[in-house]
Amino acid sequence: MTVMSVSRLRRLPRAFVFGAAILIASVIVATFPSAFAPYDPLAMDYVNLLAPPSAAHPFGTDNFGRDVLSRVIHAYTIDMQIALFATLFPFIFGTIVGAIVGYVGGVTESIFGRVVDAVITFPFLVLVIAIVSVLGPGLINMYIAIGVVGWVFYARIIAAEVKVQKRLDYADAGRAMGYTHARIVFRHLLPNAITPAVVYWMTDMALAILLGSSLGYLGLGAQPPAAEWGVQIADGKNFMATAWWISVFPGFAIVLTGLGFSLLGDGLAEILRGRK
Amino acid sequence: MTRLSLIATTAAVLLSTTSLVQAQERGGVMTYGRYADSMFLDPVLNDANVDIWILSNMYDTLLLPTDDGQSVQAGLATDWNVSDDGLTVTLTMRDGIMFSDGTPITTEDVIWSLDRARNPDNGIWNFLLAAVSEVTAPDDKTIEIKLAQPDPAILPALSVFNAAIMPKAAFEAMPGETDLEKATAFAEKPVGSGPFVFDSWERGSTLKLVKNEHYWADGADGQKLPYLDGVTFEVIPDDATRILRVQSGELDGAELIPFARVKELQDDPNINMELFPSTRVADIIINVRPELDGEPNPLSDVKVRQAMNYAANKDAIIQVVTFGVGTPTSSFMSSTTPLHTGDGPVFPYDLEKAKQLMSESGYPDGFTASILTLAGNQDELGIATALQQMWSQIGITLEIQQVDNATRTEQYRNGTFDMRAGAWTNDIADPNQITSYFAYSPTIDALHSGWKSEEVDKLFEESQSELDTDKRAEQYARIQEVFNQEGPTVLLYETPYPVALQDNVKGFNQIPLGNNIFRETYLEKE
Amino acid sequence: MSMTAFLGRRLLQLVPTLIFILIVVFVLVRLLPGDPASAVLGDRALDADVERINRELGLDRSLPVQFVAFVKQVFTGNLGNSISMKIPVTQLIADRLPITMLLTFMAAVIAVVMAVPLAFVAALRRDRLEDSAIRGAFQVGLSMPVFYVGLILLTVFGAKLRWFPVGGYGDGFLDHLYHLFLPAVTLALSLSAILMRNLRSAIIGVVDAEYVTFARAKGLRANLILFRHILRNALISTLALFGLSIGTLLGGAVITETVFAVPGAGRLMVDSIYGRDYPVVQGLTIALAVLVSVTFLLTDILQAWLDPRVTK
Amino acid sequence: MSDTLLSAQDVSKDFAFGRSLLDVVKGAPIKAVHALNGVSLDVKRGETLGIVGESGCGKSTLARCLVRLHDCDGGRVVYDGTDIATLSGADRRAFNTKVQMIFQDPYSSLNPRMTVRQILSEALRVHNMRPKVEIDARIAELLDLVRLPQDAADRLPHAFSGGQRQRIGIARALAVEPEVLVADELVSALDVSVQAQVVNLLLELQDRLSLTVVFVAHDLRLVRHISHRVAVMYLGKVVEVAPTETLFKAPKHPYTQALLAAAPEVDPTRRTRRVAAKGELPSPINLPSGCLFHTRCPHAFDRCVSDVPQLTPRRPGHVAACHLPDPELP
Amino acid sequence: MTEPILSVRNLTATFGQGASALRAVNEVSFDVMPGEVLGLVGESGSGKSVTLRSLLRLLPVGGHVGGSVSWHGKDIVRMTDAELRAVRGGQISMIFQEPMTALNPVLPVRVQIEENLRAHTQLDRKGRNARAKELMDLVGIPDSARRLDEFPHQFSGGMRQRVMIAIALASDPKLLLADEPTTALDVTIQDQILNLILDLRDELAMSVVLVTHDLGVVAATCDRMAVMYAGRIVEEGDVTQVFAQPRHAYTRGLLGSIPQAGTERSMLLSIDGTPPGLAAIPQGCAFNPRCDFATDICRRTRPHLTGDGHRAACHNSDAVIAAGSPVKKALSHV
Repeated sequence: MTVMSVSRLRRLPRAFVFGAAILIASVIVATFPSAFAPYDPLAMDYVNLLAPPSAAHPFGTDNFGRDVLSRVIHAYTIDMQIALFATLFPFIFGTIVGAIVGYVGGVTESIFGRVVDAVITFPFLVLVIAIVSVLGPGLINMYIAIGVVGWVFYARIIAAEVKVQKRLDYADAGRAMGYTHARIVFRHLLPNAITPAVVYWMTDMALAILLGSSLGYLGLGAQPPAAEWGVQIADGKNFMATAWWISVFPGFAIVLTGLGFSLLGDGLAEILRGRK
Repeated sequence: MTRLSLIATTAAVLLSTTSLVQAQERGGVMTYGRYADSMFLDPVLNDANVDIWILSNMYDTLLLPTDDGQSVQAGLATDWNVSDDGLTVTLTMRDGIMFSDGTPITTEDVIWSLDRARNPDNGIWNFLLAAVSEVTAPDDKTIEIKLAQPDPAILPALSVFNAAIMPKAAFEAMPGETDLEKATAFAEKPVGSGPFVFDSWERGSTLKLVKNEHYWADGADGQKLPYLDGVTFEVIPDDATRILRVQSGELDGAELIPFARVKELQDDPNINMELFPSTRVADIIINVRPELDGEPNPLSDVKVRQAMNYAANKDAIIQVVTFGVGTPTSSFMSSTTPLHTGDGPVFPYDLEKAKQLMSESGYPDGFTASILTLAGNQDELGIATALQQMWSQIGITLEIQQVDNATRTEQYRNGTFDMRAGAWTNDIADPNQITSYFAYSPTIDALHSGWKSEEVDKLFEESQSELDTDKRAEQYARIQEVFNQEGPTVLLYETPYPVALQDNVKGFNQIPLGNNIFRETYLEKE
Repeated sequence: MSMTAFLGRRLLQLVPTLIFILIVVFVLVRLLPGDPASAVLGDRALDADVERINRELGLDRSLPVQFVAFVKQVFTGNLGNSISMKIPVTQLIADRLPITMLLTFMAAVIAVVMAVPLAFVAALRRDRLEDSAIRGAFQVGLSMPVFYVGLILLTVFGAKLRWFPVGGYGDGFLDHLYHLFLPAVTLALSLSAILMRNLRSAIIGVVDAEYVTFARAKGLRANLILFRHILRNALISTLALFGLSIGTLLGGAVITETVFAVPGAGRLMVDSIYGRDYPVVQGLTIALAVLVSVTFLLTDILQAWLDPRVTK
Repeated sequence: MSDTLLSAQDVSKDFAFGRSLLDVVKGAPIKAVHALNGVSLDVKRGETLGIVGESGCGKSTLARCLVRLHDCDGGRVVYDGTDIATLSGADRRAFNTKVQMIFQDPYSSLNPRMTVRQILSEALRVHNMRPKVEIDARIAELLDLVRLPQDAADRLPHAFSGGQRQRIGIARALAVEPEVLVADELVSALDVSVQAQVVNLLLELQDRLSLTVVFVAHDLRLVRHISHRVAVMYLGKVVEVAPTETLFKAPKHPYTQALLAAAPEVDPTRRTRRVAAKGELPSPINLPSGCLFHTRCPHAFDRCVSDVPQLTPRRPGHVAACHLPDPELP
Repeated sequence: MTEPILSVRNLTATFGQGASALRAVNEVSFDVMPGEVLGLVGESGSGKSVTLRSLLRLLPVGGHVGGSVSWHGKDIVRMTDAELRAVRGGQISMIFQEPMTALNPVLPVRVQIEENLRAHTQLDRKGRNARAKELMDLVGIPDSARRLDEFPHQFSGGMRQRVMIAIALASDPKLLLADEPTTALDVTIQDQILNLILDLRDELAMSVVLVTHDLGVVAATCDRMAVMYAGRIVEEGDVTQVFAQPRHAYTRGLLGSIPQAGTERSMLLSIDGTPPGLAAIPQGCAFNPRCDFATDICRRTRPHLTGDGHRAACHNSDAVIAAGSPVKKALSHV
């Protein structure tokens, strides 16, 4: 790294640097879990049930005798996936819809307003539970369920921001230049309107992991034997008194990752605010 | 320690009233934690264990199941007799019995109640009294039940909740046109003749019963039953919270303790961790139809099923899932079921034999199959997770599908599932109920598995009117032999009912059929 | 625009929203696999029983016919009877929804009580130690799964310290408050974290606003500037978020209610979805939607009161 | 032949408020801001026409109607003999290249996420102004034209000062080689010293490229400096049009007079303490009857309240809309 | 000679700390005489607004004021909070550029006037009510009784500025600090407000410090003026003198940038380049890179304000004087 880039790095908000560091590390772990995990996360050991943390098993073993550390590490793969996939579709779809709604305005906006009302008035978790019940449990269906609701929030944010942006002169300049609406919306307005949505996206990814864990608690999230933090915590709650390590370590992982996303979001917001 | 003084005062008042009650010999109000609330307190039209298991505290039956759940004892009837041809049951009513509102129990109430219970349009339990053709009262002390054909299970059937005696006049005075409407109104504040009386109900939270002053039975000490002044059921869906409430002393007892916690509570000096014998068996139900989704079904191969049975390490599963509390099943019916045969696991863990059987089967290279488990059910999940690991060694890839109850029931009923985790508890002190469901194909296709054995079907039909106990035992022995070896199941384990009680709770019983019996329960004074 | 016109407009907007919800709920519950009869009767029921009961419930009729019946019911204020519990859905809602409302209300109050002062400290001590500590603590609170926080609170403050009851709902209003305290705290954690963050940045945005400088230029006392000029303006943007979050809380109390054995509407809702108790799911969703809408309306009114520009 | 290139003919434009369902139910009248109320104005080839007025007078709306950023509600805008409202497709794009606009706010008129090169090449590409290979050369030329250094091309707008940004905006407009430039408050957001630079540039470009310029501004001094002719607007109407010198030396409309009197002079020896115009601008939602200025006019009499004054000739090329033939300065 | 009412010496305003600290105002000194209107002129970023705010220590979070501001024998920079509160809004009032943002949008005008009266007068509620109405009348807001209960957004721009002036006048201040009070207003309204301020100055015997970028406003209103560039005063003097004979190249350039009658469609005497940012103030005279008169010394040494009465900080004052005022030849109106 050159001196230039180091000094540039130093100028970035601390929150951003810490958040990015946590998440980069998380992504590396998520990509190569086997390089870090000492055991097969699925291997059961009926002799070593509920073994407390030791040199052999730094985070102990669970009620199937599986190594908790290895499961926490392998869960990175699934949980980072949840964070990404549960929010990616809402982000993309919501952004497109929001951009169009915000740009077109008028009746489209009124109709959109009612749809938003209906979706946010609907009890979110109930809707997700119902959709997962319809489609069957599992991650993909969980993504779909979250996506059906989640896009609305992005669309709202983007629509509001595009509305602000389209009043600015550069939007009119584009029209005066004779550019097409599509070009103005997607080439000009959207790149400028998208930042709050990106900041929200960061928070949303952290929330997605939490939601995944809540659904895991209800048995609707990641399916066994896959390791996922929420499921691990839910599995471990019966052992809080006798084998705290089953739930505490995945808990740490959730908090740490959530922290990473929030810090990154805060930092990002700070950078973007600073630029204005 | 800081508390709001207001709260402290409230607590103090509560405490003082409690200690006042405790001063009485064998009195007190027992608070009992349940995992789910009751839904509908009508003996005939209800459909779930959450109702069944507590109904007998409010509604009395002519006969009562014994504490071991294997036979019957006197209830509202003091004497009973089955004629030699098995076609008439004569019962003598107890003297001076009354409903909790003080009105006497008449033969008219009994006839009406039994007629309602056996009406095929009412509820789903009427089959238990299907053999009955007529109920009459030759005099005001005697009930005569005529049967269309002999039924060896008729006496146990009279001890089942749906045969409870209800006050005809009070029921019919309820608003509404249909039986369902009247029952709905009646069940809001039911009147029966059990040891306790309905007091109040906050749905989803608390159901309060108080002592029935008119209850007929006396305890072994000669005192009138019940000893308790009341029972309060509290609904606490989360297992961990339910246990915490026992540990904090807020509950006197709690049901369905997760097996994972049994050891810990056994070690707790303040808590009496009871394991009541039950008729509960856990198994895997296998769809054995030759084709599924237009594909040949490997599970239809009996060798495959036997291989799966041998490859399932029951001891390991018992360790992992029940934490050593369970025992391997020796038959599809629990060892507490009358006419049970067998001793030790039917298929002792033997991986070599399993591999051998797989290689002899039509699927030596294995296959992929799915298993349905109930979302949120840790036991089923544990079983499936363990089996997933175990069966991978004989080439079977198991996919776990967690689904909610309704989804599972639909797939089950439609016969579109591969496998499902299952558990069974008898409702009647007779083997005919479980066998009818498990092995006898006309009822529900042998657990909707599509399994059919001409021999078993024939044996079962014969046993249904076989009055000779020995002969019936032989028939059942053969049924168990066939089913255990070739049946559509992987037999796993049986478990007791784990109930955590405070040390001072005495005389509580949960019989093998699941009924919670509070009539002799009391809270011992410290 | 006057306040009445503003209210009238907001109320009218409710109509399409509710119709949309009505349709979605109806379709969704009928898309669920498994029918109520099988769900209620369980594994042991015979096919004949299932068919009989579905017929009794009118579920053998065509969907449009069922929908018309359903809409008729809704407009006569009759939401039907619960399939599993047999009693009227309206009665169930009347019993259970107030509990969830109380829980949510307490959670909201607790969240505000926690968030507002700390947001002030964090904003005014921006980027100093206090700020980092407060934000860090709230971040941890936000990242913990609700059921886990609940169990920890129960174990520590209920079972170990015995300051609070271990779940349940209690008898009498004060006892209810006492019982609902821990669940309300659990529910409040994430909300207060979100509010704190939002309010903190709103305060930071307001502190240097020209009208605050003007207020300082008037020689006003610090407290007056803080409350009258800074807080009130900062609250306006946070209030909208607060309203939205209350809606989420109301619908999201499911898990808290399960952990704390609170007999609220959230738990009833999930049980009813699992039990395919169509009338309860439908009725409860509509009741919740109305309630959430009313909450939005109230926050809108509050916002209009705080910010006279809204009704313009 | 009067060489009119662009003209507004009785143009009106309303901005309606959003109507709620309730309004519709109640049958409430549609409320609207009447931004333009019948504006007629010719722009001659090669001239600079100044449009001056205070905020709310509709000058910006008129500018936007001229380039068809707004479609007018009444009347029409004619460019080179064609009603621009009828243009579509390629014709419309051609019109866009012929009549260009430059905007007021140097901070919002450039897309903050596009470099100068991207901004300019987009304009060149979309309208196929140059073959692909010549685009870079053309960008260099344009930068030169507006006196920006060549290394400006690859920087984002936030790297530039306000004055430089306005140059970029001008370069973007010039990229499509327009005949008419409509400049809306081009320099009002700039510091005085920078204003002068941009004004100088505009004058120079107009000469070099024979541009026709519509210069919309509220600063009388600037308009006077730049324009050949000046139109004064009040409440969505043109109240007076005259050659610059005539207008500033002998204004015929009381509003023009007030405007000139109110503008502070850059000469401390000539101060007055007399207030030039009483009162405030009436609401553009409920316009006054008759002459729109009668509520503030020192000369107002009965007729001003009832009759709408038309633009009438006062001298060659000088029209004013006042019932009085020659109102005296008060 | 009368004593100055306010005396500013070596006033500095810094933002941030340590190496990255930025000086927005640098050793500024000036006096304000009783009853006079002093204009602080400069372009954006010149430090004129910050100077004004520093007088009352009204910098945003992170700002720090140095030097001394002596007011009735006391140094405002060193006052306790309580003393400062008495001065702020009491003896010295301030009005701002954009009344829409300077008035609290969520409080009715009445509250915003009353809180000032409550802080600085002994009036009871009734008295405050009466006084509030009186103030609204004083600044020329019609229908004052009713309008007191309206919110800022319900007023027009000009009326809002009047409201702000009414609030500022609540406690009979001896000095009014006005930060670009008319920049956001239209010409005719600006004319009204400036005249209002001058009328009030006469009636209430106040002094006024008026910050503006518009030399026209200075010419029309101020008695004396100080021109600021890059955080420093570069020229100070009687308005007529400065306009007639600027001594600093920057002042001259500024005057030359204004279009004047008689020079239509000719090139304006513009200043090249743009004002420097605070982080990159050139060495020597801060104006030297843009200056036509710059010589070597300008690039090396910072000039000091010199002269008596009409002072300038320019090494080449003589050359500037010789070049003459660009305004002089324009004697026609506008």
